[in-house]
Amino acid sequence: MGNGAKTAKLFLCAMVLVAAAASCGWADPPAGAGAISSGDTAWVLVSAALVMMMTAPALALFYGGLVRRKNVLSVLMQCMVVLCLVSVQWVVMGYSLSFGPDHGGVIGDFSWFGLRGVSASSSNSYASTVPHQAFMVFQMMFAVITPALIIGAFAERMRFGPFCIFILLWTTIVYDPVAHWVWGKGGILSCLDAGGNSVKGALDFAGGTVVHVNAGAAALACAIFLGKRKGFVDKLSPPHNLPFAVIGAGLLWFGWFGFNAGSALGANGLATSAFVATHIAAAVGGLSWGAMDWIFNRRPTVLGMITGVVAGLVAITPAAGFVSLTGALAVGIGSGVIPWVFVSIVKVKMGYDDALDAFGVHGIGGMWGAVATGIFALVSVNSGGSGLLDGNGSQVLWQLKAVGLTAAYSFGMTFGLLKLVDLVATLRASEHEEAVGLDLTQHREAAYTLVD
Amino acid sequence: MGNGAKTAKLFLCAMVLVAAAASCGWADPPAGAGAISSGDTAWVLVSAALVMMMTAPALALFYGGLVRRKNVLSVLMQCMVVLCLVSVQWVVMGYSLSFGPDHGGVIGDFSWFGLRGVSASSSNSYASTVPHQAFMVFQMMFAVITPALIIGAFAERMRFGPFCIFILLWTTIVYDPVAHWVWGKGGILSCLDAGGNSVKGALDFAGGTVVHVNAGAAALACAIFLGKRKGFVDKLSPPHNLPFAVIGAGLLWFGWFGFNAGSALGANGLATSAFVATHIAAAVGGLSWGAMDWIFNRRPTVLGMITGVVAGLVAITPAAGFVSLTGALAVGIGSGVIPWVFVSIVKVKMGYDDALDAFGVHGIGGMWGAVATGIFALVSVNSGGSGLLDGNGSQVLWQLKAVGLTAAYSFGMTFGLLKLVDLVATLRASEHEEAVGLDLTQHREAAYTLVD
Amino acid sequence: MGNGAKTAKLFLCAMVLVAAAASCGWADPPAGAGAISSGDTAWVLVSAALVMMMTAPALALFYGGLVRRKNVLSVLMQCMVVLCLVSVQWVVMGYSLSFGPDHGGVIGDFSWFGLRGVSASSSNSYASTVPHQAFMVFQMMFAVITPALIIGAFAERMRFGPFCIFILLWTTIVYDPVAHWVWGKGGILSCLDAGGNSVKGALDFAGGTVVHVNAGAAALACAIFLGKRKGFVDKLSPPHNLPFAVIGAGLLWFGWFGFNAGSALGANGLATSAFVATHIAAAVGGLSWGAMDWIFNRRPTVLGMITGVVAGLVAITPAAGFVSLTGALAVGIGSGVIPWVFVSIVKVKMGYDDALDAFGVHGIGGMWGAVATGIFALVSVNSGGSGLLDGNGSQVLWQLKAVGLTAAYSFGMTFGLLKLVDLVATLRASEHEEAVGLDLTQHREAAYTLVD
Amino acid sequence: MKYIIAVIQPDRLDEVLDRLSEKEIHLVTVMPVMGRGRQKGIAEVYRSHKEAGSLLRKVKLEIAVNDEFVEATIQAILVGGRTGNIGDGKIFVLPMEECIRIRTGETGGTAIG
Amino acid sequence: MKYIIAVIQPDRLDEVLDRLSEKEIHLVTVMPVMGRGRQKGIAEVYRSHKEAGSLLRKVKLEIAVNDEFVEATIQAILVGGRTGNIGDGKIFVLPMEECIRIRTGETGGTAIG
Amino acid sequence: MKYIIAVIQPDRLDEVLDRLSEKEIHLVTVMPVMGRGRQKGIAEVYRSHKEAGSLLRKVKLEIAVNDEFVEATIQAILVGGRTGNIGDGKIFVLPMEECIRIRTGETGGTAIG
Ligand SMILES: Nc1ncnc2c1ncn2[C@@H]1O[C@H](COP(=O)(O)OP(=O)(O)O)[C@@H](O)[C@H]1O
Ligand SMILES: Nc1ncnc2c1ncn2[C@@H]1O[C@H](COP(=O)(O)OP(=O)(O)O)[C@@H](O)[C@H]1O
Ligand SMILES: Nc1ncnc2c1ncn2[C@@H]1O[C@H](COP(=O)(O)OP(=O)(O)O)[C@@H](O)[C@H]1O
Repeated sequence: MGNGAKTAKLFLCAMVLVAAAASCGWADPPAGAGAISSGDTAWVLVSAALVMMMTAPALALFYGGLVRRKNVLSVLMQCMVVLCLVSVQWVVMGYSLSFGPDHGGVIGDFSWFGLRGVSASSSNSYASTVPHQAFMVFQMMFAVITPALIIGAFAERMRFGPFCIFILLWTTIVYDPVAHWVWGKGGILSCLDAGGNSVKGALDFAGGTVVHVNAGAAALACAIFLGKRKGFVDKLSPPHNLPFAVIGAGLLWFGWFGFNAGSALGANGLATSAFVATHIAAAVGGLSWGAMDWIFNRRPTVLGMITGVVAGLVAITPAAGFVSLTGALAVGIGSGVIPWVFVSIVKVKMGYDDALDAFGVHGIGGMWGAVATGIFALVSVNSGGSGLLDGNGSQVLWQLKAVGLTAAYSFGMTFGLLKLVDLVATLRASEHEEAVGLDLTQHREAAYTLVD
Repeated sequence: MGNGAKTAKLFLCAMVLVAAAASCGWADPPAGAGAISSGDTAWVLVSAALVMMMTAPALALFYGGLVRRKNVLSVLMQCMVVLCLVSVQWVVMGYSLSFGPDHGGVIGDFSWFGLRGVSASSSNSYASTVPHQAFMVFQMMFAVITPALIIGAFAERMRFGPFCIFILLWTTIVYDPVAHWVWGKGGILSCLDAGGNSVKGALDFAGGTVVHVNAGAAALACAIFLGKRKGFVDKLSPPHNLPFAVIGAGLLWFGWFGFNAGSALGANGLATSAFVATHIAAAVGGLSWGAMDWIFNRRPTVLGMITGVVAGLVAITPAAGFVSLTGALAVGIGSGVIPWVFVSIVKVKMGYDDALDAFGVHGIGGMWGAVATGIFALVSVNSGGSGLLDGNGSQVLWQLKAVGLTAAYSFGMTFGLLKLVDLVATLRASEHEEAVGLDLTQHREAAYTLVD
Repeated sequence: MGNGAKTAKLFLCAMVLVAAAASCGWADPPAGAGAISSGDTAWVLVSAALVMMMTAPALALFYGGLVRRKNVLSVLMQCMVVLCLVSVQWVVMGYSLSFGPDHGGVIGDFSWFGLRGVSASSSNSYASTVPHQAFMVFQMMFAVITPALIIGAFAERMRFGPFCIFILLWTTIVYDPVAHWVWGKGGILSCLDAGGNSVKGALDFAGGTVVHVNAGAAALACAIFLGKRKGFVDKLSPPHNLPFAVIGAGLLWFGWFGFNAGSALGANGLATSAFVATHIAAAVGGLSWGAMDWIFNRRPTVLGMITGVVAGLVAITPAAGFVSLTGALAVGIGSGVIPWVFVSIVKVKMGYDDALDAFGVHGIGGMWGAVATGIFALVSVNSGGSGLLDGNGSQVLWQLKAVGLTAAYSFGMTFGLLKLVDLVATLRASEHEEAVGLDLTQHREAAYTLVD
Repeated sequence: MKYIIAVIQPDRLDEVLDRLSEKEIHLVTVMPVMGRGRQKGIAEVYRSHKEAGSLLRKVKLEIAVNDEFVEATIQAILVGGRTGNIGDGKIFVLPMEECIRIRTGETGGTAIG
Repeated sequence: MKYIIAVIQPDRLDEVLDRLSEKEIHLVTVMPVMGRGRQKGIAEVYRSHKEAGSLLRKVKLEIAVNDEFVEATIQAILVGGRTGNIGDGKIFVLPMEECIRIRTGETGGTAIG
Repeated sequence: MKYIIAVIQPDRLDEVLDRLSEKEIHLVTVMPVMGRGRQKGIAEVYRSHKEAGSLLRKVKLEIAVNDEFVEATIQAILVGGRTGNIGDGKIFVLPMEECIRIRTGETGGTAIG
């Protein structure tokens, strides 16, 4: 573990350096344009707080409740570390790489390194009624939760040190470019050209592709690379604390209003419409998954309901600001049915160990949502997007292209990064560590006392 | 359980139909009137999110912590299902039935079926500064939490299939009309006539009658109809996880700011006043219940404190936007004392098994709050309401009328619906199901592992 | 326990009196000045709700998870009671004593007793764009959480009755004056003179001194006065439920956005800047503590991470609205390192039993933050404050003066109050009560069932 | 002296404790256990994955008694614990050689009660 | 009749239960315990405070069997529970005098299975 | 060989474990239990409903020892567990016929330690 401690020392030093570096510049940024609206700013800040809360405690609980007693802390820890680590990476360079001036449609640059020029008082054209930093911090929370989602795939068997390195690389090399492609001005999949004008591109209102397809594909790569947990599939204990998972799901739902309706970047009709669509897709997703369980497994389960709710939320993410009630209902039904079939049948046949179904729910759900956006987007809801039902069949192709490109890039790069990190420090916990549990072996802590 | 699976299939089909049905119309709704305020919209959307969070995870945890280990998931599941099911019912027809054009003061109609004409961009006169859909979705969360409150009465002994049917019927046949009476334009108890002008009516700022008296009376009917749990009253295990109940109570309190202050439908002085009244009534309710426990049971209990807090929140609900600090303090004291006496003495004498005191806290607390609103409402706080202290004694009569009518209708109809559903599918779990627990028998899941 | 019941009766009577007293006046307050902004009001109300949520359930869970199984309810109860009790004290007189018309720079007075003259509709010059009561209720939540933080010091061994008396005295005699010194117009440490003009004073954006140094010093006094728990230091069981502590930390972080960014009292650039600084300091605090653990204890721990996060949040509290990204990073690093050294080394040498490190984290972290504010405050961020880096070295002296005065006053008065209360009713639980646990002995409840 | 171990249904615990009290057998130690028996466990299902699910929640009682109380103890457990359904559980009687009361150091038959 | 008590590693439970089933030993009572043995506990650290940390999570099985099943039971546990590492645990065999099935009141060898 | 079972107050556990170590008795299995004894349980109250509340939290230790260690074990528990108050608990000594170490298959006296 000398490795780990060395990494830790590097952290501390790196942060001191970063603080020093950031200290040049930043102070008085050149003003952007657009009047700041206090209502919109309140909404975006609240949304940013909500999305932060989604990673910890919401997702942490959702995942933590589903693992075994001896690994729950390791999952909580991974969520906390992702939250801390990616937040720092984002202000240092992630935001600049994602949203900074475009280079060939592929990536931003270091113009906004250390938030240089990202004003706290005036707006940027990405969001003209709120301070630029409010937009930046809202986007930060998306960068945070994306790698956190992947945790579900390699839960219960990844060593902590290499995990940290992997996350830092992944967010920089996978998340930042993908975010740029889809949301950055001039990104290859973006609806905005480098000058900020509307062009044809993929529709992704709040991150169906950038967040969910991306995390899902990476999750699949992780599950395959790391291999199965000992005892998989029949000798594994069931979820150690399902109420935790339900609390987590409830809080995820709550936070998702910030995620999706917040992506309207203002407290307006679009936010309202996205809010309603989000809620309905979640509800219908839960009901549909529950119904599938009831029909095919004889009983509706709580875990099924909340999985369906999350799948519904995942699938509506790209669509929230583009679809009407009909679209939301359709997305919801699909997200209860399609990931259900995948998780219950396809996954089992394929035989890989995606411990908490990060690919099954986020990957598959995200793909369905992305495609559904291409189908159900209506100009009457949002002038920025029309889909198949509006007679614009090409949108579906754009959506497929975005999904395909993102999934392929994410899967491939993730696999490569895992190999790379594994050369430096073994990713997989030893048999003994896995048997004793990651809490004790990685963190020297136990989640619960038995006696006192 | 073939019944259940069939119900589930019906769900799926129904939802597809609904999606199809909703697809005609809705797209471009006729504009309402009034300029949208981003500040007010931010506040109403945040409030809607908070009230959603009250049902899951807040109420789910509050209730779930109080039942036995073997039934906790069934309670969480019931809360989740209510949230999903009623949300869909609301956009399909519930909102239209409650707030749509009046028919004889008794009920709305299907004019807004599938949200037809409910705009996401322009406002309706119910709330002139926020998008109509924002008002709709805020109200949805009230429709959701009301049946969820009833769960407390029949916890630990109701089968899941019939439960779903009951909830769907109840929200349509009981909640929607009652909401119309009190809040709909032209409702028989409403302060607005069909044209939207102010008239004499019952005061119910955020749902003391519509939500709490209504749910409380239904809870009493359920407790009586379903009968006692085996082992009641002396052979029942105590709450299996009180910390869960405390988390739930804390989150309920947090969410209640959205419930009550959100009911001002804008971020203004009225919201502020309601916010303060809500907080103080909760605090005093908790202290008063704690004091009663201390005096009569020798020790203040945590469960008592949080019950008092919830009772205070219940009782201030109708009054929040009408009373001053004095009123809030008085309401708080009453809600620590009156439901305490009811639960500790009256209920025990009556002998029915209201498992988690849904009637004792919400029914009795709601009645006290409704009456107290009639006493303490001040025109200086809200020009829309004056009570006994302002010399308007007749308001107390209006309040009593609203409480009486609601309680009688809700109790009677609930009883009738239970009988009806029971004909189709037995409501009460079998002796064996009750002994093994609803988690395993209804959902094939266990909340916690013992070993791993 | 006759004492306790008597206290309880007094509560009930006192509250009736207070309700009566408050009823004279308050109704129609003289209008203040300044137009109310709905966006700012939405933000301040949401922030107030978030800060309320920090005390219960967030802090309650954070602390509750760290104690032993037999005492968890007592900690939750203490948090709930502080929330209820201090809220009432605040509307009755606390707000007036803290923010009311100045008397000699030391304390307010009773001018606003029972919120007389504190308008719900118009603003006060403390916050010119939101209703006066919104400012009042936001500040209330700070008064609430401060004594709640102290609980960490005397956890697991304080009797409940005397605890209540102590809290009521402490908030009135310690918190209210200190808040006045730093934030009240004309307070001896304040940046506002009695007329509301800017003057030289200590910088404390959101309560580093008022809340954290204050609570920390009081915590130290409590730990010393009450003495060690039986079994300290080697025969004490570890935290009984670390996941609870992690949930608590996550929710604290979430709520802290209201705490710090809400202290901008509007949804504007300053709030945004404070939001970003808060988030980054928390993230870096967590990483730094984790790194220290990794280097010196061979493993990064979850408890360490969340402690570092909280320390970062504590330290950035006074600085949030004054520092740039550089400052936030520096504050974060310091708060992972300095309290770590204190808790791991200094505290151990000193040997007192601060059960949950209330002094180590809030006291030491708060002092570091206060000093760091004096170093890193930039006029380019907030025209109201410049620090050493801006060439204003005297600010550091002001900060030290504020810290010294507050810590000394708080420590001394707390010690005195404890002695006083101890004369009336023994503070320390008996050996038997401590052995059996406070849950059963103080509250007649058990947190969890073992069997059912 | 005998050490009697009984595994019963969780919801019969209160009843059994009452029956024991009636026979003046007050001292008991109780703990939650999982049991595999003739009673078929209910197969739990998590995301369509069926668990073996053979373990059911039970409660174990342990009671140390003097020989003359053995019969009464067994009877009390039989009466309180019996529902007539599979899964009611078992009583095991083990020999015990010594019993000591920690508080006083008393041993043997007097320490037991 | 014997009362067999075994303390094993938690992650061997499923394996042991399977092995027992194979030998027709279906009836088992299981519970979580903490053990101090030769296996060094991992010292937990909370805010730099090191716990003694000598107790490790284990699982205890209790199986009442007729004498002719003793050997099979022990073998099943040995096979299912052994990893070869310190901490694998122990099997204890205690004499048992009587066994009663609560549901039927049957006693002795027939009640055991 | 004996199988010693002790029920003690939860807060005496660390002390008892230390005393046992001093006497070279390292191997112990520990579990949480509820006990009904002479010590009056504190009646819990939930919304004014008083529970019977007769069960108190205790800790149970199980220690298998060779005959020559029996006395030392009992003494260690007595010293570590005694507070002199009602509720200190009991020690039960049961005969044991065999002990097997799962890791090695060793049996008898050598397997025990
Ligand atoms: N031979 C045994 N050894 C250990 N535990 C047993 C034995 N027989 C029964 N049990 C315990 O008793 C419980 C009930 O037994 P079961 O066979 O289901 O009921 P019944 O005795 O009514 O047929 C089991 O779950 C198990 O915990
Ligand atoms: N003599 C004993 N008495 C009671 N429990 C024992 C005894 N010996 C072992 N155990 C239990 O078995 C577990 C494993 O024992 P350990 O000595 O670590 O492994 P091994 O037997 O492989 O050397 C211990 O943690 C303890 O719970
Ligand atoms: N005869 C017994 N059988 C089983 N458990 C017993 C017996 N006697 C005592 N115990 C256990 O020991 C605990 C302490 O016993 P108690 O009678 O309260 O203390 P003391 O022995 O000091 O009088 C009880 O709660 C119970 O768990």
